[in-house]
Amino acid sequence: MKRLINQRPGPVSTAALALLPFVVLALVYLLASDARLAENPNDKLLPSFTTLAESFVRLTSVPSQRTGEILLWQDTGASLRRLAQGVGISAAIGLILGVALGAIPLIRSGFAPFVAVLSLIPPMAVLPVLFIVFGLGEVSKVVLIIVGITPFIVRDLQQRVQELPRELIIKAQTLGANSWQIVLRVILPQVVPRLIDAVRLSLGTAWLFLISAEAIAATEGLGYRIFLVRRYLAMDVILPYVVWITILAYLTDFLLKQISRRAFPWYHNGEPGR
Amino acid sequence: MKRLINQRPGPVSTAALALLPFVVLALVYLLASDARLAENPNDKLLPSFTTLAESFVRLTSVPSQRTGEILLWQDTGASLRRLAQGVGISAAIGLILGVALGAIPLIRSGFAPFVAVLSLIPPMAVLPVLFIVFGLGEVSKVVLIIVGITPFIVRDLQQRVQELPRELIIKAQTLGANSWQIVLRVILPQVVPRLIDAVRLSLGTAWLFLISAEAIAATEGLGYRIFLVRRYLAMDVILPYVVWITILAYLTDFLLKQISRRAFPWYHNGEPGR
Amino acid sequence: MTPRIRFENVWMTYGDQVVLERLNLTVAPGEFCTIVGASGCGKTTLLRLLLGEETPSRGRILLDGEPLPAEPGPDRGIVFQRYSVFPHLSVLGNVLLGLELRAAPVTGRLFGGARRNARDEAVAMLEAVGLGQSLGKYPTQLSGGMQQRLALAQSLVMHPRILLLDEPFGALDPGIRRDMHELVLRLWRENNLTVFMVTHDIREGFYLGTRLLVFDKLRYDPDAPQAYGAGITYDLPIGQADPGTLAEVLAGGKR
Amino acid sequence: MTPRIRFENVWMTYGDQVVLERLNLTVAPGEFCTIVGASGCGKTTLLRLLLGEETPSRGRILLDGEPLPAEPGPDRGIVFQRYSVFPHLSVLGNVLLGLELRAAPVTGRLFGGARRNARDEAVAMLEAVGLGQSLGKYPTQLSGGMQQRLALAQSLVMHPRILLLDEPFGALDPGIRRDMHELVLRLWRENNLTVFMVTHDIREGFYLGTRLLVFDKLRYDPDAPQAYGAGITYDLPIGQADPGTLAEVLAGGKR
Amino acid sequence: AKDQFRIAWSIYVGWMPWDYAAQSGIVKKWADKYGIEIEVVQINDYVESINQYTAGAFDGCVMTNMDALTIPAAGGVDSTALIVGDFSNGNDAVILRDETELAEIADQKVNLVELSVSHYLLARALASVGLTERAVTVVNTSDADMVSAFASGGPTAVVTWNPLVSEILAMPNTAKVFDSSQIPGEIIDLMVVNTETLEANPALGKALVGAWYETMSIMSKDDEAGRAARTAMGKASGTDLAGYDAQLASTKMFFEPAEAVAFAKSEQLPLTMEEVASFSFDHGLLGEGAPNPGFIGVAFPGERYFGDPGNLKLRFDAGFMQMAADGAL
Ligand SMILES: Nc1ncnc2c1ncn2[C@@H]1O[C@H](COP(=O)(O)OP(=O)(O)OP(=O)(O)O)[C@@H](O)[C@H]1O
Ligand SMILES: Nc1ncnc2c1ncn2[C@@H]1O[C@H](COP(=O)(O)OP(=O)(O)OP(=O)(O)O)[C@@H](O)[C@H]1O
Ligand SMILES: [Mg+2]
Ligand SMILES: [Mg+2]
Repeated sequence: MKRLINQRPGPVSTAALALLPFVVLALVYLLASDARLAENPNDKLLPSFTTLAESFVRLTSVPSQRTGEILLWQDTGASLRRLAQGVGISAAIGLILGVALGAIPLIRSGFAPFVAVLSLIPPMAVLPVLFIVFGLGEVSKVVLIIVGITPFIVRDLQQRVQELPRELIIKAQTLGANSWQIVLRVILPQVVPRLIDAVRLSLGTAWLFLISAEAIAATEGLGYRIFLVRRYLAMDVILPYVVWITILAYLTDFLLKQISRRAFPWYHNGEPGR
Repeated sequence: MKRLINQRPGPVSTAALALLPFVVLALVYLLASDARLAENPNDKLLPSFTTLAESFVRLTSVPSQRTGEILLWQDTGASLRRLAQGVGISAAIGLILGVALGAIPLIRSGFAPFVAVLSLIPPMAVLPVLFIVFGLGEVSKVVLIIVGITPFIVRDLQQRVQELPRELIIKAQTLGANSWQIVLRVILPQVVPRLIDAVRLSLGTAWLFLISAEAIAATEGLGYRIFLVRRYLAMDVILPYVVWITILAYLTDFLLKQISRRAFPWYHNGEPGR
Repeated sequence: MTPRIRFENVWMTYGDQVVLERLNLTVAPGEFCTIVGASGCGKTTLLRLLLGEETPSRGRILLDGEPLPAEPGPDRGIVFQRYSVFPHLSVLGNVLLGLELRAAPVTGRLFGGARRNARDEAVAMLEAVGLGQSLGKYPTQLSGGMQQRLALAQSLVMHPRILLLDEPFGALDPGIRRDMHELVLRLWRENNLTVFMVTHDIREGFYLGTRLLVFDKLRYDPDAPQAYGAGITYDLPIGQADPGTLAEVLAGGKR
Repeated sequence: MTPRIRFENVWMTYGDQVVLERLNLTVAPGEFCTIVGASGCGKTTLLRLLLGEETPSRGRILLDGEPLPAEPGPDRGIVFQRYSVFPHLSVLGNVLLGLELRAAPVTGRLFGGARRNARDEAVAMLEAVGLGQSLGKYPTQLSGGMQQRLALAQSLVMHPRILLLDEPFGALDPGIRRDMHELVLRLWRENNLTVFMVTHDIREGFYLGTRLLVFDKLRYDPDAPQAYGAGITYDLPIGQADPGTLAEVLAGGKR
Repeated sequence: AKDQFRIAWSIYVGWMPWDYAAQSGIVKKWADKYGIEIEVVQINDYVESINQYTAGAFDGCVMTNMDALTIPAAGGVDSTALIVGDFSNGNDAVILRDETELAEIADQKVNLVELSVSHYLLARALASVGLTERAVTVVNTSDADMVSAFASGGPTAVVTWNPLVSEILAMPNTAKVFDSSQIPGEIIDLMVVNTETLEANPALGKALVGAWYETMSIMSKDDEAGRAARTAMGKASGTDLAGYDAQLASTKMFFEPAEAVAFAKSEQLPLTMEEVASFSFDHGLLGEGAPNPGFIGVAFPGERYFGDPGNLKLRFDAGFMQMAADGAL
């Protein structure tokens, strides 16, 4: 019998093992829902699977009266657009600032403490100021995502840049690289897959801020819909939306992972940075 | 002239450089505040520094009518208690699950996808479900923090465990270690400083969830106060609170860093894991 | 006598790259095999097979007549080219670890008298490898060579039946290296160790071993260098090798 | 003639640990200094001083009569013990990098004909070190020895005036090692290189160098092993060393 | 004078007509008529919309009479209540679990949005049975989470508004023990605009009032168009026609401008504002510098005032509604 630490399940048992917790979760929900519905058939908190399915069909097939579009797709489109913009801009800022802070000691001395302090300010608490500065349109939603995740990405990337073996930076200098070339040809390409890691880690937070932003000012979007129906405790709408958001988040994460695998085989081949 | 990348400021210029962005920020605020107050002396959005100072003195010296306690300390106590409980429990869960997932392939196959999916569910969207399970009291606030940051810590630690050089695990086996001993003597001690890193990274999110939790149902706490006085745009209260939260967050972060430095000199001496 | 180790027609491939092919080898208990071969020809891979860390793509490996356990164990000690010591443990802690793991299956730690005894044993071993002055240091504070010596002490203190060494002396200076040679030879003799040692110094191989294994490609296709793997091209019981063979082996290293 | 390198009473300390002390050394252009010494005595530290990566705690270092630039530059090439190659670049990309950096200060990349020329140069160098078959591989796919050869090619293609080698051949097998010796010697002669090479193989030191530097502690306090640093105990213009000295040096390596 | 204006509204039964008016082009029609542009912006967070208005990001915003006093007026932004749209007539309520008498609320924890009209309603309710706020513990609970909080089983007493009230009352063992119909005319929903802007641009007032009352006349009718309008309003607020009509039933809408004018000119309004001001003062809502409830002056039609006439920051103006009543728009 191999040590537990050396036991690797085959592909079939891997799949079975991976499914197990989901099946258990579904069962627990079913039991809890049944119990509540048995007590009060009008209970809205944990709707039955049939109700959920009906509601899902309705959300994905009946067009909205206001715009003629199907609600779920319309909301998804709006939310994904905002998310992509927010995360994209955050990643760009994160890459630039992270590399600058990590690579250049002068910039690090000047801005690392500031970024560290900024990253600790809870964005929710300064919302009014943010909205005044950025208005309440599409911009403000994207900005909230940016404010929410950029400090993390910046600090993470700064850390990763500083973790690059010092030898590589010296080696580049002995090959005649100036500071700009070191950043361009040594640091940047090694840091991009790490940026993808950082983005993947911060996607959850990005969704959180997106949903919060949409709850404050929006007329469409997944977070807006949840906010709208929450006051009626319409869990038959909220739960499918939550599942859908989770699926979207999962797909985004998966996609990023695959892109990283394809584009940076050297990073995923063995351990990073060696 | 040295390459930019090799230029390191001395201790005095480091301090000066670090202060610079803060001074600039303060100046920008001063100008903006003056401009608004010149137009409307009662403007509440950007109070003058004098107003802020007065308000701060009042918050830290005048006991509340309701409880006889000084508001700021009372709120701070309540919030820090919740934060400590939430982060503490998250760290414990994160350590146990992260090590289990990272070290034991069978557990990883079974739970890694589940944890990955869980970490993608936006906690705010499933609040109602949390309420039923955990009620509306102190527990639910702590739970919201846990739900908010544990998935990140777990996944981060899992990653860190998997990043430990395979050679070390093999070496331990050639020293006769069983799986439990490998976890206890090889993986755990190497992962604890990385846990501190993960906790530091997630403190910002923890504050976010704490403030959100206190905005939902509470009678004291820093987040409660901010959301309460937001009702009359009392930025003279909100801003000192935000600064205070930032200071608290910074101190916590600093404290954790120092503890890690003291307790794990080998981790901070050169690069990790070599 | 049952051979300690027996390779039966072992192949090892990574994807479509054949690293080792048609490996047949029988090693009796107490033999000291030194392994030389071109860089990248699969010497480390051979050790990983012996560890049980990798499983042969074809064929099988027997240990004392039984199939080799498919995972590393305390009967086979190893010193890697790198990452052989635990960064979170002091020099003393690194050597103590194995003794503690053996004696305390649950806590993995020793206390009181048992710890003092283990400590004495560990210190003696550390003094033997010349690290008696650095008991409290952490590996990051040691030079590369000192780390390798520490790794060796860590393995030797466990008295394994088989000792696998992957260029353990590559980073040591001649003086220390000679001390280490004596140490390894003494422990090999005292404990009836079976040693597999990869080295790049063919003289070291001749001096230490009872048997020298030379690895090289058995066939070679210039258009598809990955298509064929390495095998044993010379298997010399040392002492019986005539000077001509030595010269041939030395020349054969150059391809 | 102005010496290429001159150490004037150089001390190097880390905290309260003295690593090097009272170092005085003058090296003429074109000398090939091999450096041996006990593990951990500060050989790598010496190279880091020469690189400009570390500044002496006391004393100064002159390059061609001028104070040594306080940072690495293209006039001093280096091959480290490890982390010498860029993991994100293919074998070819690693060698091409220096050529691209030199020719394209802003983009750091070459295109078209310039790139083809650079590529040819890089491929020639890679073939010289025996990596002509692995142009497209990434370093993680190479064995340790192959990585070192790549690092060497990467430095040599830049034709530095001073070449610093930190045990570059420690992980190579004898055949390849001999080829590398020839390559380094040829480039040394052709380009009037000044070489500093750390090695653990004193014979290699004698074979390659024009001058052998032996590092060891000048004084020693058993109660405070950190209190005193190493210095040059032997400085042998090779060829003039009588056999007695060689024997003494070989014995002196053992402390 | 400028010709581009932004007004903010948030989802609530009495303000849904703004959405309909904007979506159906009524606002645009009236804005065109007076040669201006009006952008109608939906903001989901009610408090945020008022804060934005107070900070100057909007020229007008919907809010209750109490919030108009405590946020923009207390923040020094001179504001005019341009339209008195309705008052809550049962839309806000105190609900108890397992009890049916208001007096039983003593010693309970009461979940509500602190410092909002719910809080005011609670104070008025307690006063009606001879209790004060000291008798209960107020737990600040966000409106978005009120229903699920109550559904979780913990809270035993809540004060909130519709549609949350009907959702909570639909749960078993709940009882409405006090509602705003017992203090009629005290919780008023307004369209508030910046006084300076309004004085400089009377066209804004005319266009808004014109659009509002055209919408009123459509939705008040029980014909095809009226039902369609109310259905749209219901959908936009997350419910349907029936749900929306139920909410309307407990709201006293002033469908006719004349009714609103009469209400603004009534004797009751100054008394109500006095009550609200003293509640706000007691809870520190008028700011730390406020020495008494009358610190902020409120003006009413007919040269009537409450509080400090030297510090007039909130003005009830019946002039534009009068024009609508006179058909002069
Ligand atoms: N995990 C792996 N995946 C793919 N190829 C590998 C892997 N490990 C090793 N190889 C390949 O197998 C071959 C043999 O590698 P190995 O490390 O055994 O060589 P070696 O003889 O130890 O070389 P050196 O003397 O330089 O250490 C190399 O060509 C290497 O590229
Ligand atoms: N950054 C550092 N901080 C503190 N001590 C250091 C540092 N770098 C090296 N040392 C110490 O300096 C001494 C010399 O180290 P160095 O790496 O130069 O030795 P070396 O001669 O190259 O050894 P080896 O032959 O094993 O590579 C060692 O005792 C080491 O512990
Ligand atoms: Mg090897
Ligand atoms: Mg060294």
